[in-house]
Amino acid sequence: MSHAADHELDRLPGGARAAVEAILMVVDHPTSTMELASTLALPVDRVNRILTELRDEYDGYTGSGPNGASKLGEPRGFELRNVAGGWRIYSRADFADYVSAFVLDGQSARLTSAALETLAVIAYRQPVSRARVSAIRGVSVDSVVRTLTTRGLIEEVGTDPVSGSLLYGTTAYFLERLGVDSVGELPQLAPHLPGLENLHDFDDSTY
Amino acid sequence: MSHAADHELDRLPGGARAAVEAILMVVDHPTSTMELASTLALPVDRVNRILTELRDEYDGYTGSGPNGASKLGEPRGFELRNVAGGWRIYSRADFADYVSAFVLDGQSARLTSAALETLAVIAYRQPVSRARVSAIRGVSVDSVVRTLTTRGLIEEVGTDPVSGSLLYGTTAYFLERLGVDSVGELPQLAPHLPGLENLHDFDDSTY
Amino acid sequence: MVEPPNPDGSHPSVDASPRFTLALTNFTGPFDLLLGLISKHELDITEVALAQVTDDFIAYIRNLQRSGQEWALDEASEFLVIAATLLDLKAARLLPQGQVEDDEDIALLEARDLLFARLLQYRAFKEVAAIIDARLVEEGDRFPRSVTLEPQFAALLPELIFNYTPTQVAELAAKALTPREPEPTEVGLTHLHAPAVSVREQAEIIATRLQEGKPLSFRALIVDAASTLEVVARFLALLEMFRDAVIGLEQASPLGELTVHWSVLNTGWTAAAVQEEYEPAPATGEAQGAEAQMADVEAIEPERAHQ
Repeated sequence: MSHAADHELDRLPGGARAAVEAILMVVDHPTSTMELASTLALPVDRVNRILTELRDEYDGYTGSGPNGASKLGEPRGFELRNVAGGWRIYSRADFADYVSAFVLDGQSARLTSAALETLAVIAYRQPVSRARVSAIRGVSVDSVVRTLTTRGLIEEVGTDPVSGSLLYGTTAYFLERLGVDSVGELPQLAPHLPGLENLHDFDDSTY
Repeated sequence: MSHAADHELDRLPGGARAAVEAILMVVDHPTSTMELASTLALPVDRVNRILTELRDEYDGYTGSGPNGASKLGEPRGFELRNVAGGWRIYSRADFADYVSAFVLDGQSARLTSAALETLAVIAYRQPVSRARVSAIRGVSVDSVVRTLTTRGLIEEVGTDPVSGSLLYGTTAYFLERLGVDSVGELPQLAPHLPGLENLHDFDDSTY
Repeated sequence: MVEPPNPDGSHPSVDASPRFTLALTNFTGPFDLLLGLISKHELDITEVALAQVTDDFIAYIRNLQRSGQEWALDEASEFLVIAATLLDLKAARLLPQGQVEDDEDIALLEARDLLFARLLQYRAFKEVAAIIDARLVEEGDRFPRSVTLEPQFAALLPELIFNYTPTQVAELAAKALTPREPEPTEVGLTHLHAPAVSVREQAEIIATRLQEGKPLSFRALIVDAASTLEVVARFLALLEMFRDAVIGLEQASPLGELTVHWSVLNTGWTAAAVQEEYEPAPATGEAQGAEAQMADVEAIEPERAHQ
């Protein structure tokens, strides 16, 4: 598909910045800088700069100063966030009480502690079999795994080549619900395992 | 639901204006001034003023002058339009080419098997909520329901009186594509489909 | 912003009533219960704590039994395994402190370390679960823009290829609506750290050794057993072999050394006669789980150095 060169874009009212906004209006999942850059035929770093500036502007900052943003205006009622590998527009959390009245399919009910613990083990040990999660939690996790799958927070990601058991991992939706860009942004597990931080042979990267 | 009086709203960052934006940014259907006013517990004329100012601001005017707007900034990539008795945010028409390119990118002419199976379940269980279809299929169906809606095969047909979740049903277009006149003409499911009578076990409220 | 877990590692939502009441549904597993009890007594996770909460733990299980709750076998067995370990630890503390020489002492130390390791690991996951919960709640206040595609864009989508018949739709619906095969119930043998052990194989091992002619003590016969389960299997094998008069048993005094000798009368015996009904072999997935679990424990094994 051949796109307008960026000077064409610049001739439109609002330019590249407004074009990025226009696309953000129709996305239904976090959209990567790459996708935006390729649709708009703009360099990735320019799109990245636009996205960061928009985010700051919506938050009530300007991105104009050489030393970063300075507080200027009032925040907008929405925010632009970089989550689950892409950018997406959300209503600002301050207005949740008002917005929820208009969102018919509201956020689903809170997870039980059994479901949360199972989700945590899967998040940090993925890809992981149900049997292994059970071993860590000390109880069967079959029904909880089913609930988490139904709610789209985890999914089957393969089978163990040795045992043939199904392996589970977290979904992009999980990252989005958590407001993080990737699993790497989850809080470190190591500090919660006392006495381990001093050990040289302990491989942090597995957590 | 009892809402904060408008002075409470004014204490939130961005105030009443941001509250209106927050709602408009996530609602799918055009929203009337009345609905906004009653949810926000603001006078209708104040909401009307905010809406007009936002529209002008998005269009690149400011609404600050006493004698109407004066051209100032650049337009945003989105616009606020008053259509069908309500207000809704759309991507700005100037960027339709880019938005189209983005929307078409990677679109397939075929439904995935997940989408087909979801469609079949909705056809036989309508009106039905996404949560229930998820429970039946064992995976989250949010994104395929969106695809099916966009494709005009299913539509929202109401809300569940208990849970408040949206209920979906098939469209006339679906029947037409299938070559039948009504849902009643769909073949009977095997009457002895094992365990079908237990389907009510999928309790929506647990999801 | 993120609500930190309590210093003792318990989940903030764990019942905070001043006295421990045996609420039957509060805990999501034996580790959860144990952590709850330890924090209830304002103890750190130590051997002392484990010994002290044993009675509460047992009381909880008794209460569950009395209440006649339909209790999943795997959960119950995990509770029981831990209760047994706790009892051992408590008993060991009540006895005069002796030298650590005995195999049983070593086994006890290993059981204790394993329990510590698993408990600490579980607590770590519980803590991050609380952080995840707080994040999910916080993020739940943000609603993503997710609107129907504007009609002019929807109209641009490639014409849908949709050539299905009503019968095909019915078949798809029937397939989806048929309750799935119940997923294999994992009877949670994982916590037994139990690879499948064959009584028949163990009988063969015993027979080979005894047929060399020299009587052997039971202790000698199990000295190389890799796990408790193997000890049990060898014991079961001995009982079978004794019944079939393949072996003879001698015990000089009650609780004394048990000596086993091969019975010369039985030359035609083969291990095939031994019943295997003791151990439904765990599915491979479960065996795998046990291994994986051991791997988990190894990862935090160095904790021992700090005990």
